Amino acid sequence: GYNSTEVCSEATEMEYLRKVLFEYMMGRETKTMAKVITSILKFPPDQAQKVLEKEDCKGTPWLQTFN
Amino acid sequence: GYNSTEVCSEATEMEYLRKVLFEYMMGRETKTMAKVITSILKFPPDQAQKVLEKEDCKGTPWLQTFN
Amino acid sequence: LLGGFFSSLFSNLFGTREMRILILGLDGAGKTTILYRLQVGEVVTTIPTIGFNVETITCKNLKFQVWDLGGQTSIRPYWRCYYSNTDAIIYVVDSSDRDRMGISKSELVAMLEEEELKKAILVVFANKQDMEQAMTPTEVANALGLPALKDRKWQIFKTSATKGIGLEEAMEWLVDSLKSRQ
Amino acid sequence: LLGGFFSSLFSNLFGTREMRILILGLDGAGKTTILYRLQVGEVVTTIPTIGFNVETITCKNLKFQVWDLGGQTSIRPYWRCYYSNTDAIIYVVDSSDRDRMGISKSELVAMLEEEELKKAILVVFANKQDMEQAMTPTEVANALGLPALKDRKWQIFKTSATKGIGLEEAMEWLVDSLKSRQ
Ligand SMILES: Nc1nc2c(ncn2[C@@H]2O[C@H](COP(=O)(O)OP(=O)(O)OP(=O)(O)O)[C@@H](O)[C@H]2O)c(=O)[nH]1
Ligand SMILES: Nc1nc2c(ncn2[C@@H]2O[C@H](COP(=O)(O)OP(=O)(O)OP(=O)(O)O)[C@@H](O)[C@H]2O)c(=O)[nH]1
Ligand SMILES: [Mg+2]
Ligand SMILES: [Mg+2]
Repeated sequence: GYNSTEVCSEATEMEYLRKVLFEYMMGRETKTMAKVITSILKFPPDQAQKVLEKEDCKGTPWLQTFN
Repeated sequence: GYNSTEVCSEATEMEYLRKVLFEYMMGRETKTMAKVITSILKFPPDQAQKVLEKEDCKGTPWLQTFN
Repeated sequence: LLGGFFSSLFSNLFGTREMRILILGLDGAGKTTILYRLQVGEVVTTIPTIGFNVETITCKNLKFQVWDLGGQTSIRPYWRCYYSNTDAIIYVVDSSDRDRMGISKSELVAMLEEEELKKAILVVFANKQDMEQAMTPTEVANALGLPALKDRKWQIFKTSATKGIGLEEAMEWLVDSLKSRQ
Repeated sequence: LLGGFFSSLFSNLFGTREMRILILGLDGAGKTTILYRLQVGEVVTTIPTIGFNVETITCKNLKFQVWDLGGQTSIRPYWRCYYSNTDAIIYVVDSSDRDRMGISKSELVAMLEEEELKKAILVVFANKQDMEQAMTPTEVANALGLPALKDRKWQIFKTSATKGIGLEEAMEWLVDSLKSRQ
């Protein structure tokens, strides 16, 4: 059966973080993943900005695809 | 004054994760940081291995230094 | 002519830019079911999405990168991290879930206020039309406040992801709207 | 000769490999104080390290990458993530903290059992010797079980990071040991 009740939203967030981080570390859609990661972990604004600027320099987004 | 009492070890781990992740995302000592991240977040062994293998392929460790 | 030459050279070298579509909506609305129904034409067994699924779907010669984001309360705040460069939003509603129609509306309204989605086309799927207690598309549209939307190209379709009703029609409208906008 | 030429070319191009040193020990032992005393020769004001500090230190013409890892209970389990390629461990003990000498010993023992640290040289800093109730280096060595260590090059020094006592002597021993092993 399908159960969408949220037993523990903290556990959900952890699982979410793990999933997104894995994709990031595998080099997939890193810009988007970086946004999610810095949001979930509440990076201070200056650090989040540095991380995202760094992503912008990685370049060649058209060579970075899923699957 | 210096207070080494651990008020909340979960908060400490979070802060630790944030620090290590920031260094990782800035591209510093990524292999070591990846080990810490996958440990803290308890990545499943197969995912942790994939991430670390990926790090091994990034190459040129002598060009990756701190500061 | 030369411009045409260069743009076709460019698209040959790198492929034309894939359109980016987000499938959003509350948990259990049917987003993941819809994604895979669109991609493989089958009803797959789903579990709640903690994270996202992303698939490439080709429809009428257009290539889409389609993101299905988990809709549970605790991870909904992160939808906004995915908004950049989005061409269209498929907003999925469980038409039989009358109790949460208000929550679904507030999430939609908050989303549409975002600068990054200003130009995104909106398609609402009034899903689970096979259920007896389902609200009609018109009722859903009113509950979501769609008629009051300004500066937004939108349309609502009645769908049943499990029975395979309405999805093609909705996608056709979406593709045509995207093409006519290019 | 040619080998010498190439190795010096190599070290010119890329620099010789920095030695990697970890400073470990319980929280509050004085690790961060020691790191910066070694690097800038001054006593800095510290806060508990949630994470790490890493600095490059040059000593007798050898270059070290020195890692000072936070020692609080909840982050101690992650020390092991840093062990790979480590040439030496500086293990810092608060000699006046008699209550936690047992915990300090178990952490040390667990650490020395790790395969990756098999060849690492061990220097123990019996720190805070300026405190009245401080245990002597011999007492600390016994409490940590150092005399029973097998297949390990180790030495203990009495230090006071704040007063600047003993650090130079300890580092000289360490550098000489590392050099003689190369
Ligand atoms: N009756 C009926 N059930 C449907 C329909 N579409 C989806 N479902 C069922 O609704 C449940 C939830 O579907 P999912 O696709 O997993 O929902 P979701 O929107 O992806 O949910 P989250 O991943 O939690 O955000 C599943 O049991 C589906 O089989 C439909 O049109 N009619
Ligand atoms: N009296 C005395 N105090 C010292 C000495 N060395 C360090 N301290 C003090 O001990 C306290 C803790 O020092 P730190 O260097 O922050 O300790 P640490 O080992 O880095 O602690 P964590 O980062 O929590 O692992 C500070 O107040 C230092 O000033 C010493 O030799 N004598
Ligand atoms: Mg889903
Ligand atoms: Mg410290």
